[in-house]
Amino acid sequence: MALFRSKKYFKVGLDEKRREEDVLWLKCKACGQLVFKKRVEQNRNICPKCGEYFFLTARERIKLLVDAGSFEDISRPISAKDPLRFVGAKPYTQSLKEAQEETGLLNEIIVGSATIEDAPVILAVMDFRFIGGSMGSVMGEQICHGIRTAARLRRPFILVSATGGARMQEGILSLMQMAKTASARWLLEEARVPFLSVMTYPTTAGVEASIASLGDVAIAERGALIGFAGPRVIKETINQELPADFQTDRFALKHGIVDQVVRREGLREEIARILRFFVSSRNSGGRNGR
Amino acid sequence: MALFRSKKYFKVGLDEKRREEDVLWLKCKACGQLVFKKRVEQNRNICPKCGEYFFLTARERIKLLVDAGSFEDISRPISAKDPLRFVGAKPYTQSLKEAQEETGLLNEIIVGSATIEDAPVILAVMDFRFIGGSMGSVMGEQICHGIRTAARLRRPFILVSATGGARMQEGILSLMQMAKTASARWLLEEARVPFLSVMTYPTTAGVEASIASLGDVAIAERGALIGFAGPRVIKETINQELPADFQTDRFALKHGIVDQVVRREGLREEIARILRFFVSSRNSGGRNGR
Amino acid sequence: MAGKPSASIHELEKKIEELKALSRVDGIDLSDEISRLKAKLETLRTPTAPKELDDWERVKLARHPKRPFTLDYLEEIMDDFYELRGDRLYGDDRAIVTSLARFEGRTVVAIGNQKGRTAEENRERNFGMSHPEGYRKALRAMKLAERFQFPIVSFIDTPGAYPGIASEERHIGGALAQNIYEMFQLPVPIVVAILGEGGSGGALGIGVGDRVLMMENAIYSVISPEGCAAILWRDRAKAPDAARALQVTAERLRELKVIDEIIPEPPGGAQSDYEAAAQSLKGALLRNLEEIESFDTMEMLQMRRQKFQTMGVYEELVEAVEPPASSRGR
Amino acid sequence: MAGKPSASIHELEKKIEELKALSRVDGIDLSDEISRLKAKLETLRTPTAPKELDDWERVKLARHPKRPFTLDYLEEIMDDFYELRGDRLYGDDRAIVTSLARFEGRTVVAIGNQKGRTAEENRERNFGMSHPEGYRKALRAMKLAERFQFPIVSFIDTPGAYPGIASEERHIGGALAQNIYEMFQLPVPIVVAILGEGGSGGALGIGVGDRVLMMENAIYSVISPEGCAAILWRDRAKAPDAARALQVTAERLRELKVIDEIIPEPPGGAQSDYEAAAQSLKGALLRNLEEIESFDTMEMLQMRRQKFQTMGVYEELVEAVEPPASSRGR
Ligand SMILES: [Zn+2]
Ligand SMILES: [Zn+2]
Repeated sequence: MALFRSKKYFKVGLDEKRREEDVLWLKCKACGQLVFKKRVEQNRNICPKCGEYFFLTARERIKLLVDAGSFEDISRPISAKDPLRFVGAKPYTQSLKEAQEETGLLNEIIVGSATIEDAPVILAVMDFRFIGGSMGSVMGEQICHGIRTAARLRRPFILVSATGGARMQEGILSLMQMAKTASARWLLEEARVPFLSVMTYPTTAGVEASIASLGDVAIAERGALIGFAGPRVIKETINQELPADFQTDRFALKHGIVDQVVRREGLREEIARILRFFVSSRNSGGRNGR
Repeated sequence: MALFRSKKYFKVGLDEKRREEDVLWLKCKACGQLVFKKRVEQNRNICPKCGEYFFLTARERIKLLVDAGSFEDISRPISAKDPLRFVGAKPYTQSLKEAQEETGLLNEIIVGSATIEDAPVILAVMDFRFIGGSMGSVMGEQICHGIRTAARLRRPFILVSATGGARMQEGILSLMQMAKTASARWLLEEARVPFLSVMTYPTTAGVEASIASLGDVAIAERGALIGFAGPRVIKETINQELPADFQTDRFALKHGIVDQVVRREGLREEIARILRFFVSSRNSGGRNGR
Repeated sequence: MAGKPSASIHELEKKIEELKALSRVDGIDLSDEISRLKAKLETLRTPTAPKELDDWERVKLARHPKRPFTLDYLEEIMDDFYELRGDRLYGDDRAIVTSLARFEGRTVVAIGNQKGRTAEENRERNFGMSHPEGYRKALRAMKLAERFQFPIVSFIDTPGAYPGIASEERHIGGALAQNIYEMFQLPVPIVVAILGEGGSGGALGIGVGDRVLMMENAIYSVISPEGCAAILWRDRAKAPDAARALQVTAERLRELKVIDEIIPEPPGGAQSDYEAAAQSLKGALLRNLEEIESFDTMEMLQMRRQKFQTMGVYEELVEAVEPPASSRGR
Repeated sequence: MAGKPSASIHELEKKIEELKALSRVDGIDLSDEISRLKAKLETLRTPTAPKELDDWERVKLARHPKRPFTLDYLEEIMDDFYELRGDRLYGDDRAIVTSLARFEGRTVVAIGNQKGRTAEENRERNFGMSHPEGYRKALRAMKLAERFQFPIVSFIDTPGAYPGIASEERHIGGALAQNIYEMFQLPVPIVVAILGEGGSGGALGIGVGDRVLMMENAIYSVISPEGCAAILWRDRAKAPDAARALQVTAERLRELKVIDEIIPEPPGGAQSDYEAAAQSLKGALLRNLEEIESFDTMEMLQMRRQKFQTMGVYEELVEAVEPPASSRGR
């Protein structure tokens, strides 16, 4: 659910109004400075002036992570339905259409095969722009498809989360995606295939409380927001201020939720390094010495 | 180790000097009143005036728990050696001899078979008088013997702890009894035989940090002291006062360490009730209705 | 039992039968008394006709503080039950109850969210909202069930997991994820029954089973109608609209194949007759449990996974070309 | 590396060799320089002669802050290691390190107590004394090892589990018991090495293995000599007497069959030459690991249990009449 659509949580995002193809300059919301768009893009969507991270789209994220030219989109050819004929402030079908037009994506998640520093992987990457990267029936099925593929091919599975949680416009069916994805996780365990969960800003609610928290290794991108209940809900419940580091990457590390916090610049190398512990050991019992 | 031999922790015990066979009256340390010894004994070693519990010897505890006439001592015929030729304030051999003379017991633990409300069980019961009920090689072996027997006969195993922890006079060998007893616990799991841990005053240190904390169900006798590090050690370390309920039965319940706190008067019935959930289900899949 | 209505439908029916018998045997004229009771019974039976309630009224009924809670049902249904407390890690969360229970000749592990009725009870039970230690206690009890091959029955009745600082510090998301995952691995039958309020991840955290049943007037939702309204309409007062949009009723969930069976409640709702509601629940539990017990363990686990694997609705854009999940290798 | 001696034995030896080579090749007279270094080497080698140290001096040496700690050894021994942090339940205890590591061509899970040297490090590492979350982190890492069939190497160097209120509140006794129990069930090789201080239950909580090795100058004890003295003599100053009475040295533990092997340290002790100490440890780890890897898993678990089942010394009062543990039924 799009709990994080308040201004506060978009502070690190780009000014949306100015973000059209023909715009050359962007205004960073963190430092307020105008930055040359191409420079930002070349800089992994990190502000060259202040170092703040901007959102990455799924495609940008994939480009950042995998070996150039190695990516193949293996997403299932499915798209969202409107099983509840849900009408909130606007109809779900309209939200979907707008999201598709805005992002150029069919769905909120892309599943693909690629190599990372030459190691073959299956990865599933969410796009927060698409209705808050929320998990409905499509994301549930795509994640399971990624898991099934990874288990079958015995390739590490990498999930990169950027999501506000369950997609409430699909009602109870979105809740059930938590169970669906968690049940598929067994296939990886059974096949002894590693599962690396990469949590970015934000990884919350229904996704955090299911598949994203079930990694063999979990890493947070610096600046990630990780938690179950949204800060607003908690503030309303307890009626007091939240700690400054609440649900931040540091909070997650301190409270034993993730193994490491990783800078965006080093993410690809870090993932490759982690995978080597699992991959090179496949032919184990080996004592090839130094 | 006899961490609890300070006056403070003997406050609920009987006045030792007066506790000889020919004494008719006892003075309760809790309420200070003189009470008729026979009445105390008939009252499960509970002060008839103030309700405070006095220590139970292993034999008294067994009498309290099992069906009259059902107990058979199956302890292994072994006794402590002095592998370290340990000399502290006095030689270990002397401590052993004194404990044997004081208690009339060969060791600090009795293992037996019995029935509790007609359910056959194997139980192992510690005697705190015997060098603080501390666990050396003998207790380790006796507990494992009880576990092996229970697993073989498929009878529930009940461990009643009253112990200050490991027996330091046996040095590292006493530490190894934690591993020895914990490794035997597997036999019960394998045979699907229930293990009920009954924690009394005190259940601490090496025993608490091994076999006593591995029960399928754990209950504390009212007034129990349950913990790993002794209060004195902790006070020295942190240099501040401990909470009033620290390591008490209520503390253990609140912090999820035991399933229930049970009054001494109801202990036998409670154990019988717990066992029925396990025993009657043996012939399961049964649907004998009401 | 606190909050139990003074005269339940079941009790009234029994009383009427007694009076009838008395008139027959002793020849006393009790027709006035009987008519009075019958009238009372009628009013008890008709004050609310659930089928005609709108969705928002259903939400309110599902949350009704006089509805029977987990412990009320356990007392009615189980021949004996013994509470298992504590997670052995951190604490004993009173908002979840876990127990050994005797159910129709077999031992089961019974777990459930537990709400309170009085202010004091709610302080203890935290309004049925658990911290991580509650879910970890439940997992401990379920692992005990695995060790002794006891079936598991799980009762859901919670607004959700507790949204608070302490919950997040102790990784509530991880606790829920772990439970959901582990419930797919437990090689014993699991029957889940949603008693009143099935609130989001906090419900699902003890909500994976071979069968998921639902009391007629219970609700089950991904988010509270109030929460949904606050996000989508930016106005909590739109909760009734959100309730309709979210489609949280038992009938609708049955159509969506998220639940397997609707358990009928006595006329007027479960709160009007605890015993009748409990008997209805008991029958459904027993029947489902016996069906699951007839399966081989591997088959049961396979079906449990398959059941949730097929949940969700989406559009296939091309003819299915993907090999089925069970096939291996390329 | 903080605290590493400026010139280690190994470095000196290398330097001498280099100078010798240089004199040979270039014909330069470096004999003065070489003699000077040789003298230095001699003093480095002889300041302490461990075999002749009394037990209390051994205790002090085992606790020496300049001795290599777990992370020092990991850096020397492992081709790469990646720290795994957090127990996924409560926190990340910095007094225990858990990691994935590459060890001679295989991935292992390496865990170990971690002390600090500076005041700041010790604040972070809590003097190597863990709370329950440290042991639970270790268990999580060991379960990961099980899932991927990685062998486990465990390094012990702790005064003990932390004796504090928070430890007790989170059931430190249960955490230790659980680890000890689980380590008997893990179907992967486990090699334990006691590096410095093996303190009581806090050491055993990561100390169950197929092989338990011990650095020459390490100690392993059921209670600290100070604690023992406080209880038995009511005087902590009697710690040296207690150390003698408790018999905590590697040689004695080998005789008592509590450890399998003593790992030689470089002359003067491990602190005088990190690299030599690490190579010595590495060789012993590798040899033992390879031996265990040659066993079938069931056999390995059986041997691991048997190993600890037979620990302890007691007197048989009559001829053994009990049937062996493996026989069943009566
Ligand atoms: Zn900027
Ligand atoms: Zn008294």
